[in-house]
Amino acid sequence: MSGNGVSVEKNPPVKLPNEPVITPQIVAEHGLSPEEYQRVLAIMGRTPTMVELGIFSAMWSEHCSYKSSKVWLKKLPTKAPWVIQGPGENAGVIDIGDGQAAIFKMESHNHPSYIEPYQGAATGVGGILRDVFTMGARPIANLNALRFGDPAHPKTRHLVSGVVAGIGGYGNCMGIPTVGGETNFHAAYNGNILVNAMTVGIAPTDRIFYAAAAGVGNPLVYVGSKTGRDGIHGATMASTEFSEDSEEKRPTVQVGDPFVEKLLLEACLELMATDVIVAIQDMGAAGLTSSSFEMAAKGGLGVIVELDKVPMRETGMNPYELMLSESQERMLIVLKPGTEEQARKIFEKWELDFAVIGHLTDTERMVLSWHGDIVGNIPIPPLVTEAPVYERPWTLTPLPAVLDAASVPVPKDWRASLLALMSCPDLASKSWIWHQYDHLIMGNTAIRPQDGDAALVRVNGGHKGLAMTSDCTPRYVQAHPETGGRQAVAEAWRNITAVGARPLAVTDNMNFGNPQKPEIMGQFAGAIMGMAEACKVLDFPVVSGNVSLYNETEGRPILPTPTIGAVGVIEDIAKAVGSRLTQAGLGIVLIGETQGWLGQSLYLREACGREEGAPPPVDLAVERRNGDFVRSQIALDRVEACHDLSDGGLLVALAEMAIAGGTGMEIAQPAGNVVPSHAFFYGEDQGRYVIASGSADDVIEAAHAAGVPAVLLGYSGGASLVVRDLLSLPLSDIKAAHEAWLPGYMSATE
Amino acid sequence: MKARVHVTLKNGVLDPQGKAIGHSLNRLGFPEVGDVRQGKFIELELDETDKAKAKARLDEMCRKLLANTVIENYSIELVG
Amino acid sequence: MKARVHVTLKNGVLDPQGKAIGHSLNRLGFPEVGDVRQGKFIELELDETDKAKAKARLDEMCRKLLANTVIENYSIELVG
Amino acid sequence: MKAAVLVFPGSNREGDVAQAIELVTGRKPQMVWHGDGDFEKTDLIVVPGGFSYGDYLRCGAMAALSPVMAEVKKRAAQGVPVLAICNGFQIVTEAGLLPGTLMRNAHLKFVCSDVHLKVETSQSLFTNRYQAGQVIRVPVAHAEGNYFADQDTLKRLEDRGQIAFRYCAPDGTVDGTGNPNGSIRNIAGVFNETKTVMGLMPHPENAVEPMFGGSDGKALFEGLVEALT
Ligand SMILES: Nc1ncnc2c1ncn2[C@@H]1O[C@H](COP(=O)(O)OP(=O)(O)O)[C@@H](O)[C@H]1O
Ligand SMILES: [Mg+2]
Repeated sequence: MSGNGVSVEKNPPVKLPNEPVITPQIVAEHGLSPEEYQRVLAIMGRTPTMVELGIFSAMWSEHCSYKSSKVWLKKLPTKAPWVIQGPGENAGVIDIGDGQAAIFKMESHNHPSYIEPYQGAATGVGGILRDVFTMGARPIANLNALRFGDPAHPKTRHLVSGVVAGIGGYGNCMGIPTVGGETNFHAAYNGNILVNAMTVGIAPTDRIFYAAAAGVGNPLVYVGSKTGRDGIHGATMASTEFSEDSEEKRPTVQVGDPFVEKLLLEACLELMATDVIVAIQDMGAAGLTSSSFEMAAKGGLGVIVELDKVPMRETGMNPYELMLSESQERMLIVLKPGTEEQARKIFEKWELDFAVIGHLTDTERMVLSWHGDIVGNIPIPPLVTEAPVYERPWTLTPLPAVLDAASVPVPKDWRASLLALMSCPDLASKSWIWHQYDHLIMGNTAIRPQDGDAALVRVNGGHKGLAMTSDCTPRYVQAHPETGGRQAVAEAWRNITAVGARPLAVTDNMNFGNPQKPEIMGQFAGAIMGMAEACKVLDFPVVSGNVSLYNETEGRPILPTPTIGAVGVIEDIAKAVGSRLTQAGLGIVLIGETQGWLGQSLYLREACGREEGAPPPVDLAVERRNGDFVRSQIALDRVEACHDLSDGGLLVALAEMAIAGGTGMEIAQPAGNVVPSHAFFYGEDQGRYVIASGSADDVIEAAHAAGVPAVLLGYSGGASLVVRDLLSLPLSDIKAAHEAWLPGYMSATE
Repeated sequence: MKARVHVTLKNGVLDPQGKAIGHSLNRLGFPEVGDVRQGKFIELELDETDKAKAKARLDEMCRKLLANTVIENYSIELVG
Repeated sequence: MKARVHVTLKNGVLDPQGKAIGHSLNRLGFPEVGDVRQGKFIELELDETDKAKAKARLDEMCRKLLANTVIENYSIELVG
Repeated sequence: MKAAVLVFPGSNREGDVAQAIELVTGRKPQMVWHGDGDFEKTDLIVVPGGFSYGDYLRCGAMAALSPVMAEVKKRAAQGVPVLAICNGFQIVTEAGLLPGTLMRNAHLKFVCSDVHLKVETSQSLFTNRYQAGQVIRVPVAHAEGNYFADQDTLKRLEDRGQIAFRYCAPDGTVDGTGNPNGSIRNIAGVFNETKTVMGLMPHPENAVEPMFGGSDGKALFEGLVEALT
């Protein structure tokens, strides 16, 4: 091979034996439109080979190119003084002080999880972990946001059981605690479940690794597992004519090997502690194609990949399969020249494959060789600059009419209504799920699932803690995407605040239907507008994210679900509070204004069987003012427990606090409050918190001084939840209803 | 009647367990061991005397529960 | 040469997986299923042509690693 | 007290136990790689939790055959104390240092949860800071913690006082309610005959700080320090 690829550049690629003629059908099966194929021809100046076509197809897929979403994603605020790296790298990076950075991202594995729930979810976790440790971070926590179909749908139980086992199976083996998440059920997800996984890691700010390649001649190194025929997508047919072994002509599901990933993590971190890495990139979607391509493109360089040097798991693999395989647990590294042996020793110690598979060139071309022949030769810059970008037509969802609380029936039986809400699929305890996740490993979990609005994890070797959460209320987004987008960000910010931490930044996972439909594109646009506004007002930049489109089956789309993952910091973890009510005699104080918003509420859906009205509006200035106030009171040690109000409203939040801490309370709607009681207790007005305080008077006085609505509802104590004139329920009954639904559902048949 | 069911990974599907076993055997002084694949072996007692019927039922059990047909193959054997 | 090894739990040793499978099958509408036992099925490629030698080596592999002879039995089959 | 913590490919709670030991002794333990059959002499050997070799084939089976375990067996025979936690417990039973075996949890799921343990005896290096009958709260995190041994072995274990901990209800009642995995006779931890080797499924190392899971596990490490320094 020539050293810099200049001579090979002119050589037309060699056709492989059995290489099919590219027909319009083959182009279509690669997901390229006729216009997109014309662009390919223009860039190449000739007909591409199969492997070249496969590369265009992968790089220009929605997944890799963000062609439908790009124009909108640009509207999200991504900067703040504490942002070290915003979107565009493997994960976002923020400064958390003391020379430390938090590195985090969320990613979907929706479709694979529907096809094969265990492996789909497991490899989703594996993928997001790699995104984070590629940048030099040791992962310290995982979260997962799950949406399943109607519990009554015949597939739901099987999907829940497989997805949860898969997430646990991978994260537990890796030794990363899974500390939080959310789980919803709705018929709109019957044919398209959502599995969004998030990882948070920590790295020294001066040792963060990026993907941009540098240094002509530097070796390109492949490490990790061998490459097999996993997940070679729409490309199935291509392999049909192409592969030698007819047995292999079926789509394969990616199988994860968390044991190898654990070794890969340790080996990479060991390598990163030396001084030999120029650039590093994990092989995720579109495997070797996107990783090598992105490294070269970001560095403005070219690359030669000698495909026959790639470690292979199966015999008879061809260049097409090697470039497009999505085998898991692999990484691509550009090393400093002459450090190959030093690096090799580390990977051999961890019993991982290590192979030099090429080098960087100055040609800005990707040249693929196969046993000495050139089989692919693509110019890199036009593939990036000429990539299709669509401004798809969009129509915004109009704001539905506001629902008058008077039109919503008052519960006939308050006890029954509360028990029904506490045991409905969306609100029932998810302990059946998180008990299958090791949430304690590493010994740093200060707030566990269900013990607070955000999980709280100590940063090793200090007093600092990171708070993390994931949130979205899809029914609000469906009703009015702008409001829903705003609300998802606000709730994440509120959840971080409720444990006493300072919200810092966001990662998002935009899950939507078919963007070629204007109403779906409108949902996307609306959600982004709402999110952008909320992020701006709350100083809560987006530093990473992921888009998953086409989540629809037979024309039925999912609820638009822009999942927000968020991270915040608390300097002294001992000051943090959870939501468990464990002491009698505390004042129960409601912070924020209650108008009694029942539109799109869970009360309306679960107790009245109606999904209608406008979702609760989010006043971001109020949100910020109320949250800053709550955080200040926590910092003053005036708060024993704090819970934000969200799904189910006030009464549900109070019940959750009481059963989690085993302490009851006696409360009442404040005298003179004219909101109808069902709207007061079940309304889902935003920007609200409940706090339990030993100095409630001081809190209320401070609130009024700050212009924050605050009112004393009653006091903690006893073993029942008592609401004057309305209900008295033993905590044991509430707890039983709350805890029983999911295990009962999962152990039933049919 | 007794039945024996073998559940094995389809060709081409990664078998992390088999790989680790092969590796371990090599290290333990068995260099002659090449590829290793691990599968499941399930023995069932059936209260059924009709072979054809038993087979059909077992087939259903495999598809419903015993095998994950996205990544696994299965084979059924009736004994006695 | 190819070898197939079956590893099964000894009689009297608790088999939580087998029990759970049996239970699930009963609930899924297969009342005819009685006792279920789950074992392992391991296929190995061997670079060895002498059958007797291969068998002896496999026996050693089973005792050393593939089976825990305190609780498991094993059987070895050579194919082709 | 000088301690060594073994590290296998796939171990993942070695850092947790090292942190706990450092908290109690003020001194970092020595970390010993699985291939190292000749590590420095120590007062205590810890076989930590995790998924050695991915828990493939049988939990602990591959790790039990490593060079370091051959050395551990030798030293254990000479009386060097061995603390084996979770995957470590699985490894030492596979290695024959403790009787019985750890099967798949009866409900077949991984379980991470606080459990209550009844301390069966205070007459050991590991439990001297506890009282017999005392109830402590520590977490478990495993998919294969269902202890099983044949009737003869169980009888021998019980007759000789080789049961270290049993799962129980918060009030100390030993019945099925507190048992997270189906373990026979609610056994959570056992000793060898000389009580110099202890294996247990729960994680005392994750219960050494009040803010992070409680501190009932700390006394186990303090007791070891007292006995071994
Ligand atoms: N899939 C999951 N994985 C881990 N924890 C979960 C999951 N689903 C729910 N949880 C936990 O259950 C608790 C309740 O969830 P949720 O009702 O969504 O909380 P909130 O409304 O306060 O944001 C939280 O602590 C959350 O972290
Ligand atoms: Mg909340």
